[in-house]
Amino acid sequence: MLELIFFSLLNGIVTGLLLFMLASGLTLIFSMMGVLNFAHASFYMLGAYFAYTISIYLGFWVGLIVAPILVGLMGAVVERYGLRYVHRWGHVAELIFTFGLAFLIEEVVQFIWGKDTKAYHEPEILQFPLFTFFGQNFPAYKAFMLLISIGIFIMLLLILTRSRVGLIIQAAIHKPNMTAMLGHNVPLVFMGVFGVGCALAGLAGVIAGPALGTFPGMAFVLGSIVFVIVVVGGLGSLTGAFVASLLIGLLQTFAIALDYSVNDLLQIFNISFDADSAFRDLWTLSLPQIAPILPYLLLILILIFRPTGLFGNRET
Amino acid sequence: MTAAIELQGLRKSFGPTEIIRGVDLSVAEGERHAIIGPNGAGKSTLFHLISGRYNVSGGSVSLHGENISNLPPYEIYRKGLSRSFQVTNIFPNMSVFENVRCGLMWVHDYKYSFWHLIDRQKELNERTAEVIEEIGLTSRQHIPAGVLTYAEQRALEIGIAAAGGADVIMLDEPTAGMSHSETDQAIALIRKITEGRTLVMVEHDMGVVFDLADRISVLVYGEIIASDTPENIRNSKAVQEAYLGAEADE
Amino acid sequence: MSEITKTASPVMARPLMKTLLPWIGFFILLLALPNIFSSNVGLYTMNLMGIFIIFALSYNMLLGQGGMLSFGHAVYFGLGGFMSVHFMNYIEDGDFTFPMYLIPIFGGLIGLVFGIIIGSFSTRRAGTVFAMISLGVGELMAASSLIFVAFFGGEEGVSGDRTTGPELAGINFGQDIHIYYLIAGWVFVTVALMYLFSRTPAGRMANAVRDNAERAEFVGYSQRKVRFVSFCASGFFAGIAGGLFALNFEIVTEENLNALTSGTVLLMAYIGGVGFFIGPIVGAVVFTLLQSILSNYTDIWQLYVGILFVLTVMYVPQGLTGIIMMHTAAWRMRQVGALVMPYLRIGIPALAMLTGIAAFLETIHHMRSSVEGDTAMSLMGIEFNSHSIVAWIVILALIVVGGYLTRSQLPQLRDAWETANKPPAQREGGGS
Amino acid sequence: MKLRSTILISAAVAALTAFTAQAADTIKIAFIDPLSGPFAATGTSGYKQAQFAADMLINKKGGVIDGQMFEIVGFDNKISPKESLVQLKRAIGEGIHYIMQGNSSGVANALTDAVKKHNDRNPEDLVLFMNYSAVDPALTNEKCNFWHFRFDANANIKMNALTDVIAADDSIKKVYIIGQDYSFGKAVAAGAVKYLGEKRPDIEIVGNELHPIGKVKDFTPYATKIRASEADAIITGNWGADMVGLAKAIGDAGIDAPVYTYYAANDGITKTIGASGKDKIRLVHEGRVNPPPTDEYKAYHLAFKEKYPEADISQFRIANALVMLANAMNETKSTDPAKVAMALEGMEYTTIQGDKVVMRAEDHQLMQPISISVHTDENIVLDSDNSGYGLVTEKTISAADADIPPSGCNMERPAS
Repeated sequence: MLELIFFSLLNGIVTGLLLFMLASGLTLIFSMMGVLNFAHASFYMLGAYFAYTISIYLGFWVGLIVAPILVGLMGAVVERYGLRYVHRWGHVAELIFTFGLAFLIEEVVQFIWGKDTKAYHEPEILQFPLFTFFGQNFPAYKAFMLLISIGIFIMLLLILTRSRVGLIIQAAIHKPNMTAMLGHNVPLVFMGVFGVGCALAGLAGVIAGPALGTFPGMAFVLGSIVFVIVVVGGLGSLTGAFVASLLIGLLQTFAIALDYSVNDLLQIFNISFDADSAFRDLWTLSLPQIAPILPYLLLILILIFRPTGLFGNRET
Repeated sequence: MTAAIELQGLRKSFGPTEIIRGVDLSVAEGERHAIIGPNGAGKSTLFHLISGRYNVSGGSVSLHGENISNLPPYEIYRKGLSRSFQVTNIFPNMSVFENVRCGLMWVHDYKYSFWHLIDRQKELNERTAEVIEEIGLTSRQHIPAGVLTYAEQRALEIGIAAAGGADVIMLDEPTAGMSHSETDQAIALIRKITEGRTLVMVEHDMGVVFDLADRISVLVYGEIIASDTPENIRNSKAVQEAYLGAEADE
Repeated sequence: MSEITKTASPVMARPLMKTLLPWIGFFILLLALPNIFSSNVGLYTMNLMGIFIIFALSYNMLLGQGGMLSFGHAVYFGLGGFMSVHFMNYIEDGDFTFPMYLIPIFGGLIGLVFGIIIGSFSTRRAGTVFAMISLGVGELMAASSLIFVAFFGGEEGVSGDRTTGPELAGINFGQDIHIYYLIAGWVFVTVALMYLFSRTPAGRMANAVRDNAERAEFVGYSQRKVRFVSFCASGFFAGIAGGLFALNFEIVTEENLNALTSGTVLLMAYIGGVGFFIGPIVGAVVFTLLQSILSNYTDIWQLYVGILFVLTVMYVPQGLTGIIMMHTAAWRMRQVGALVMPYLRIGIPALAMLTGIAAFLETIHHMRSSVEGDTAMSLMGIEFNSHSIVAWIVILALIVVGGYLTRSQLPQLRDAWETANKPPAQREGGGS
Repeated sequence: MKLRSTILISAAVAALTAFTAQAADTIKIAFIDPLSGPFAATGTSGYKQAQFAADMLINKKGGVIDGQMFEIVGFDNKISPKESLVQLKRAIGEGIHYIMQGNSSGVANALTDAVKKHNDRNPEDLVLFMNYSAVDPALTNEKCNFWHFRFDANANIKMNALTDVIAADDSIKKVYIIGQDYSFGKAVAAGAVKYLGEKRPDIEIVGNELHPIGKVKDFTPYATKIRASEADAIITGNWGADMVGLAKAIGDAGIDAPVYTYYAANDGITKTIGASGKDKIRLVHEGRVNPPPTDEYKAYHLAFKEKYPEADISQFRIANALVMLANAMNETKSTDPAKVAMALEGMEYTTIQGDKVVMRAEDHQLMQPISISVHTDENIVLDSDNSGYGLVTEKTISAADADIPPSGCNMERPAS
């Protein structure tokens, strides 16, 4: 049991921090431009695919540096020539635009790289078990992912709180017009933040690709979860995104680890059920089975009872 | 006789800042009441508090003796208080005709009906046409409201507010940004449309205020410093110091 | 999201005949279509179109009419389908007697019930919060559909048989042509009902709330309730569409309520034009055609749909219908004729460019996906070698020359457009 | 280059004219499977195998009856039951009477149902359905129908063979079952519990887990659980990305137990698993690859690889299905699906792998030898995904299906 808890905790944190790399960019973008970027996870996918292609020719480490930059540049282009243009049609159109973009990027990825899973592997020097605990390996690559995620988190924190750019960004979040009047080029800041947010997503893709698989559906699988995180954490709140990322990461690993079902609960109260009833599926429902829908349940509950999210202070 | 609107110790704060700091005000039935005051005095906030857009932080608002504090706007509207906005606030993609009709539907008791065909409701549509006639937009009635000129939109704004026949009408700077001739037309319109009803208005144009109002209240920094007839307000030392004086210097 | 529809003038002034004319035309069209496209595939495609027309219109009650962006509308469609197919099975098992052709009513009812349940909390706000709740509910339902096998039948779904139960004039709906007329009948009735809904106080207020939710509160309407009413109605009609789906395919599966279907209906409505009542109809027809015909000719049809969608969102937010409606002014002034030549002049090079781009994509796709050494491919009946330089030169020439000529024709088109939209007599400053 | 292209184009033109001239003499077979979308890899690979088999084993040998050729026509169903029905309608509209499908039991269920309804309603326009890969046992049990023939072994037969192997291994004491949460995953789990219980009651099932299909991003938590359960063997019916993810997580966690699978090979999976699954992943399947069972098969396989270097013969049963269909037509001298179906019932056939197979008449389930193979890079003659890794058959069970009689199949045969 100790083993299970230890590894679930570790895995939960790895997943959570990975999710945070996506969620942080999404939250920054949202708080500045008020756009929930549906295509954010698509940039994550692009990161993985770019890194895959680069890794074939130049190796993993080059991909680690170059792919996020490429993705960031693409993000900047999308902001400059897509989002900024669509902005004139209003918020709903922006949301639909990013939705369409997500659809399009998936098609383009399939067009360029094909539909099957790509054999994108972790670099060989990281292919060893870092330590063994109760006979179970903890792969070095996971530790590497952890390290990168923490590094990014600290860097973000420092940039936002300590640097001039960070101050301008914070100002632009709260008072875009005022910041513009003070002589800062707000559209440029927007483009920059969008680009950096996408680059972060790309970086997450680069390091997640070998671990979680590089395939055309990878954006879809992760996309809505990241959405859930930024909403649950509170739109526009980085702290919230951080807490929610860890929460969702741990929730998902522990829900799988703990094998309890409704039936167990009923048995505590000595209630039996009819095995043929239409609700039979409800009674035999187990925690691992519903693990993937827990985030959405959380999302709906949060939106109903606390529309600002855990740490947020604005609703839409 | 109960007052049409009665404010008692009304307060509103946003975070640590108190914008409305204990306002007592009574507007009699049938009175035309103007609220004036320097920029940032809290006039619009006061309007929002009365009409239900903001929740009050303290004190109470009564309409015909009934406490309406913190009711949602639509409840307040149904109790007979209708308002216009300082920044034009219409339904831009709908035609002028439909804009006005939206202001009439609830009072004609259609509620959320999905079994009445709206174009077949003779009385409703006739009344709508009348209101449009009154605000002088008959020739423009099929145009989307969003493409009207500014003055036309202001007229429409007043039309929507007044269409439902609410007995208390609140107009927030109805003539703001208008030219002289437009202002004159607007005053005539307001006079016509508020005939026999209670009117509360915020207005910067002193000409309009002294022309229209039966009584005037002066709001300065969230407090009413005077509430009296135009004549007395004009002569009040306190008001002149606090407000008119400053205005005159400009 | 501009509504340029001629928001109908009070009908008092309008002769009854004129109001009814489009509907009579619609009715005749529905009757006549199977005689024009009588093939099996034609019928099947039209059946699908009919279902999607209802579904897309019901979606537009949210997005276009009520300003609610939903990412989970398939929930009501799917549930309607499941409910209907279960009732089909009850009829088949003789549990109760009910005419099969009225089955979609059950679909509508469950759509309505879920609309009421979910609408009661999701319509509190519009905008992003509503969109997020709809997304969450959609994902939740889609995931649940694979867990609750008793109702959703797991991955296989639930199948039924539409030929049982009391017959209508000796027809048991075994043949596609019968089901076509059944769907057509439902399409006619529901389209009319949805149109009429938009002409009721609730429908009008939905528009008002979409335009300016706050102001609606100051004319006595609770924005939440207005949205709620639209939401429920929308759920009802989506459920009917789901019921027709069940009748047509005799099977309902998890995919009927998953995110893909929700995305598809958004796509249909938006491409068609959400600002117009007929927009989603146009969208459903175009999308079904793309889906069933384009996919026969090319593997990468979804790529084209994606490009079309993104371009629509960016440059033509009023959708295809919007493009058509842009011409009403010129049409009324009988000046559309002046646009024909300019359109031709820009259309031909533009078509060449598009052909070039499509050929470019197809050729690359062919090179990547075909068998090694298989370089022969055919496009639109032209056979060529995907590795030959000539083919590439032709393709690039099409793109470059077509693009250049298209660009060069833009000014003359703009001029022509302005002339065509200028009133012939100098009344007051017309133009657009 | 220029010359080559000219030749190719003229060859294509010639083929086209030949085709139009012969159109009346071709028998079209609709291949309804995902040819686009996320599952296209398996679908297109099957399509290529079907075309190749029709070409090599039937057309090159003179076709059927009096020289009629088979033509495989691809219909893309995007792995959606709904789209499959649309494609079925199209195929019927084009006058096709034979359809083939394999990917997803959900789709197969929809198709067999639709085919039955179609044949009931249009007795003059019959359709025969050859299922080459959908293995949900229900398709030949309670949902069986006369027009459906299955050429793959169903999940229970495969599980019977698999558990024979497990039962023979005394070192296995604890088994962990994990699968996708849908009919097939459940059938695998139920079969495993049943047969292990019968054959080795001492084996403890330490885990019986269903996870949502296609939604799991990271299988590490599952691997952790499997590791914690100290299982000696793992059984899974996972396919596609779920198989890759699971295999990876098991490898990363350092779990050394054998993994018994249904679909952990080819279409990119072998390549992705690579070294991490060596000697660990075992596959239960029909049709052997390594060592090549016969020279004829080896030549056939190599010819296929020459034509399609990127693909593999992952589903040899496709070839069996087509040849048996051809044989039935030759036997009856007819292309009438009703007659052909009658002939297929009980038909015996020796495959080019040298195996004797029989189409069981009661439920239309093909009885064939089942192999258990291991994923390795040693002794590989014919590798998968050009990765150097492939399947080496460890054991072949010839009568795994005899133990599994049809149950609940009440077939209505047309009166004639």
